[in-house]
Amino acid sequence: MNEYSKKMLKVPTYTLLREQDKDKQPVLDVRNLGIDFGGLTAVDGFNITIGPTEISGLIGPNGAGKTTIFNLLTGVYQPTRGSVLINGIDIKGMPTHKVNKLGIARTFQNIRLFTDMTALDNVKVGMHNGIKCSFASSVLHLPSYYRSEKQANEMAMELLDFMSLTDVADQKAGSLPYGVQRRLEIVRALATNPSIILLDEPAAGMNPSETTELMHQIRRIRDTFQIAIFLIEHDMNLVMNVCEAIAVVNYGRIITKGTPDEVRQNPAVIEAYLGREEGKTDAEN
Amino acid sequence: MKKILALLLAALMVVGMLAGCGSSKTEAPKDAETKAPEAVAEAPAEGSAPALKIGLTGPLTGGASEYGLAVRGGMEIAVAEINAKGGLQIEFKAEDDEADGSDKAVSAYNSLKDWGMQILAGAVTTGSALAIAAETVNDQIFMLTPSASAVDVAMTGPNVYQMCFTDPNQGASAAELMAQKWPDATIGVIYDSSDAYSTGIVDGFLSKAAELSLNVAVDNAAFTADNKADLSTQVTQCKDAGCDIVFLPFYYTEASQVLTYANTIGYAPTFFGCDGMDGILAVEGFDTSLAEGLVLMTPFDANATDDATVSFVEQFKANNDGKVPNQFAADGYDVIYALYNACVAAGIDGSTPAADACAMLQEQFAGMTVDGLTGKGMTWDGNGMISKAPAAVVVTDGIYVPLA
Amino acid sequence: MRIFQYLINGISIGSVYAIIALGYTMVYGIAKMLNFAHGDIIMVGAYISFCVTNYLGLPAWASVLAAMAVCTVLGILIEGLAYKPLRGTPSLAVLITAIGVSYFLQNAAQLIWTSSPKNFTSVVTMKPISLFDGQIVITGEVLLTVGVSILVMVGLTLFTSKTRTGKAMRAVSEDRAAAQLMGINVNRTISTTFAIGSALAAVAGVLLCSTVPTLMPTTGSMPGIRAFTAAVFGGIGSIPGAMLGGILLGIIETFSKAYLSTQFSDAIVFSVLIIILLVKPAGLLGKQVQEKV
Amino acid sequence: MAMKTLLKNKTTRTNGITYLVVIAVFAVMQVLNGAGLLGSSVKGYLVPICVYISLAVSLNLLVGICGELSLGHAGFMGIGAFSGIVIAALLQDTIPNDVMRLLCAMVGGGILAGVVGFLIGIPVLRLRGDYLAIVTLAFGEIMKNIVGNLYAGIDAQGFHMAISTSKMKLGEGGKYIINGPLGATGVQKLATFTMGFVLVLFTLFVVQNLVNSKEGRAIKAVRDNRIAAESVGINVTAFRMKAFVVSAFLAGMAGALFGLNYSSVTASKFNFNTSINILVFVVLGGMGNILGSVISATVLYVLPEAMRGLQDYRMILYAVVLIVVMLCTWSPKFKEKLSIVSEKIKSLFWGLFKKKEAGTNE
Repeated sequence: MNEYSKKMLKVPTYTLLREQDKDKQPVLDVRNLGIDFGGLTAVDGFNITIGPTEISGLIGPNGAGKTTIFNLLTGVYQPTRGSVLINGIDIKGMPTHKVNKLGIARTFQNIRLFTDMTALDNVKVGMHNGIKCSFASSVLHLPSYYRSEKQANEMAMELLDFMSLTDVADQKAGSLPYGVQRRLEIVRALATNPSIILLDEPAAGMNPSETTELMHQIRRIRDTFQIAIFLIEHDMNLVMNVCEAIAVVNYGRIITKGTPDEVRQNPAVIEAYLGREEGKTDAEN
Repeated sequence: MKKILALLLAALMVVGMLAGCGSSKTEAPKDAETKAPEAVAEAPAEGSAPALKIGLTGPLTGGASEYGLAVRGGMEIAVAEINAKGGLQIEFKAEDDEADGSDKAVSAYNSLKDWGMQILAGAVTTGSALAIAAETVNDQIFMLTPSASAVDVAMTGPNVYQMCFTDPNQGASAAELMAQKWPDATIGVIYDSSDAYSTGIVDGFLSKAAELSLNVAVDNAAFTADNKADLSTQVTQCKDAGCDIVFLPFYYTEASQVLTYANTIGYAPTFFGCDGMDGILAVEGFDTSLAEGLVLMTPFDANATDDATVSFVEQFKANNDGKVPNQFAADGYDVIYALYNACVAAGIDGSTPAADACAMLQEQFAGMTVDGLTGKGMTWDGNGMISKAPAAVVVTDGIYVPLA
Repeated sequence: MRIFQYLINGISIGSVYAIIALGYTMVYGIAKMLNFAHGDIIMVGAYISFCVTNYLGLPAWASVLAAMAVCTVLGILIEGLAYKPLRGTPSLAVLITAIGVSYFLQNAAQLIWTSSPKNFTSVVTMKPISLFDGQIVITGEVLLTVGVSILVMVGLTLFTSKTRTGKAMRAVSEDRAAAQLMGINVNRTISTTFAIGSALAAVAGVLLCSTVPTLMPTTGSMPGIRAFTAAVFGGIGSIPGAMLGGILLGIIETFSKAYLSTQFSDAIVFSVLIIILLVKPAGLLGKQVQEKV
Repeated sequence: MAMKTLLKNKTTRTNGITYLVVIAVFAVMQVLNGAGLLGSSVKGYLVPICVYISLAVSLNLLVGICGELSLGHAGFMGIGAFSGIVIAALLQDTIPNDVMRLLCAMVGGGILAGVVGFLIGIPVLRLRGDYLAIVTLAFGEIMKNIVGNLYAGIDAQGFHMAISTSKMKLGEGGKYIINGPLGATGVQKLATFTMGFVLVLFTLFVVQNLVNSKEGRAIKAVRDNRIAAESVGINVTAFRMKAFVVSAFLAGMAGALFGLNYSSVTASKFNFNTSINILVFVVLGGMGNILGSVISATVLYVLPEAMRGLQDYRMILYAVVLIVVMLCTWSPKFKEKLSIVSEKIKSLFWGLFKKKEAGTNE
């Protein structure tokens, strides 16, 4: 049995309180993170700790530096200050693909699928490092190639099924509807066997019923795979409903952290939002 | 889309093939008709043997086509003259080898073989000749190249002969001539290191020069086909070394640049060229005063007053919009006559199988002496290399004058 | 002293590369395609100029104008017939068509003007300037080519930043779709670019052949590739970059021939190019664009 | 059952068709040749066509599948050709069997080309797009310049190599293998059509297998979206390198076969124009389309040969055909028109057919 299948075994969900995360090493430990772009400070003094099975949210007005933070966490940008530890390992100086191997996967705000490949192949690319097949075996199509391909196929189908994407497995990713592409991107991230996934505006462009569906799926991902989820989202309904902890950033700095209720009542948050995007926010409700 | 593409390609191929086959069947006579009207008039008399098929491969398109077209022009004149005489008739066909040293050359040769070629009067460039010579050895087809001058060409097999000097021989003669005329001069050499002809001459020249203890001050001023746009550095090097003689063993196309630049910087040594230099005076727009005093070793002089040359030049000009023939054309002309003479002597005609013709011609060439436009009393040695007297001329008032 | 002469020789051939590269880089910057037929348009320009002076007996300036006129029309024709129908397809498709056009022009030139080389009469009548007892010679061609290429560089920069058409070109170069939405006629702008590029090619052809007099159907191809190299070297799409790249390429070429090896100068020149691209991956003056994540 | 699922898979089916087409053409050619129906010209095309198919397919791996524009593919071909010739000459006495010697030369040529590809790849693959294109072009020119000045030969003392004639001192009875600008001369021709066929099959096997494996998926992912590929743990540089080296290796093998098919080969053969020609095969056949490369390499190689009858006009017509075919296959407008026409023909045809059918029914 492969690691994936082990994870596929449904673990019974006890309570959603993250009591079980206590006393465990955090999956993501960010200390005093900051980056400057040519003298301009984009992110500064960013701290966060995320437990192994926690769903957390990152909110803030447009241009607050949320995506930049994700880029810092995944090694796309090298930070000017501070450190990022994934499962206790510092990612300093690592290229993105190595950071991913430490157990962090992500989706993108502007969807980045492999548009010319089928949905199934997109997932299989995600599983790349998990497929055990040597280069020679790939080129020569030795028996181990067929074995590993078969296994990969089954697992990829299972993952697609998990997000109700079985029907589109053979379609080109680029031809899929927007909402489906977003879900496919999540599956691809899951396929890398991460311990935490970062979702960058997963509900953007989805209609209300799709968003509701997404909420369930996000919870199901955490419950099934027992991994942490860290998401950026403008849809406050989703954030408030799904996240157990929320961090609010503005001008590249954390304004506050806390449970949804705490964040909802924080005057600094209200000010940040009211000053900018009253129409869009549900924070006050 | 893929299907359409595949179909389109396939359709194109069929059309192309048909066009190729269709026209190749009709082209030969048509070609002769347009290029040499006399040729067709003399259809072989009834009962007489079919025409002898002689083929030429050479660059007819691309950067080197200048040489291939000149050879073809010279050969067409000879063929027309011979066919007009009656008697043994010649059918002549030229194929384009793009001056390529491998697949294109062999393709051109194979296409001639399919046409039924009995004797090969090519190739024009050394690279192609090397690739083709090995094929002729296998096929037992006699090969007399007008202008492929590397030693390796003749050495490929006993059936491969040359009409031109071999490169090292020419280099050695140049060195001998210099030792005789200017024993104390400082010599500079500019050459094309990407060209077999040029390096071949330089090799021969340098080893002979060392033997004769000539003072060669600059021997590494090379250029390549890719950077020949700028030859000023090489000229400057020769000027700095105080060379009185600058040896230019390459074609006239680049030589005009050297002469122009030297004139600009007020450097006036004696320039010394080889047979590839012939043609420089005929370059359209070239200020011939720049070539004044240029010494070159050429077997052919378009201004010569003997009847053969005069009528050849006239005919060539008539066929080629008034263009003056150079030694490539003259070599081509001589090749056809040499082959014709040998065939007549050996009794070869259109019905002789190529392999038999090959053996008979080898025998003929061993003891044959030919007078042509590019030399009198030309003979060949056992390797197929020619021996003819190298003639050095000096450009005076825009024409060649024998070097005193 | 000698080193200065070599420097001048380098600048001489380098400025020829530069002026060809300017046309290359402008077309690339705006139409986003490598126009491999550019070198052959240069050749056509040189032939036109040659014919006008030698057959019609007109003065040099008239031949340059005629060459520019013919090349402009040729450029627009080529663009309209061969490139425009492929707008919006991968750039490689257009690249292959450009190669087809290049073959076509070379072979057409061979049929029209034959493959015999012609000796181009320089448009410069000025006597070379001789300094330090003839130790350093500066020809009129060098002065003219450097002058014209600087003029063209400044002119193009001003044109693209000040005029309406020029601004439209920059807009098309930045974002074609957005430019279209802003009411810019993208097709016409690109055609204009080709027209200007081809007119420049004609000037480059005259200057190339004034410096290097041998004119053949293949005359444009090698300098064309060198100029393309120069354009990349300087940062393709950058107008001052093309100028700098051209001149530097010429100087490197001359110096490597003079001081290192004539035989291996091609290898040396291209090795230097590779090394510089490794240090500055977008060329000397090119902008390094970081992809937004 | 397994066979059935295999056939259902679209990629396996296309791959299968490619193999079948190649094998069928080979069989037909062998039969025709055996019956003595092939002229010297056609026989002469066989090996170079195989070589160019391999080159086109291997370049397709780089250009079509990996999405990197290379303008120096002929450089790798050249390395393979010259090293293959040297290896074959050196093994003359050790391995008397021609086929074995040819195989050794091809593998050796491939490995050397692959190693050079790797060494160049280390610095070069940091570049992207047109900058990568210009560097591969530069590499091709450097290669041509160096080999054009290379002298190699064997004598009683063994193998000698130098970069100028003066430094090259061969002993008595020595023989040049590579002779500067003359290139390799007096090469013993070892190449055969069967070997060419084997090479094509091998190239197809390697490239198609690679494309359909996790490596191929990763390579395609890098082409489609580099940043996303990195984010799922794919080492982009490593995969570009893998594609580059495999492509160089295959080009080297093809080059060795090419070099050993002629008695002489010059460095200038492996110039920019040859690289461009191979690129034309790839683009015309469809980027990423392996069968397309096979067909277009064959057709475009034969086309100028078939047009020999046109004499001096053949290259200009070739250029026209090239432009027209590019416009026909790529232009969106033209494709639209073409599809309308084909629809009309189809409906016309079906109309007739149906009428007929209706007629018979009555």
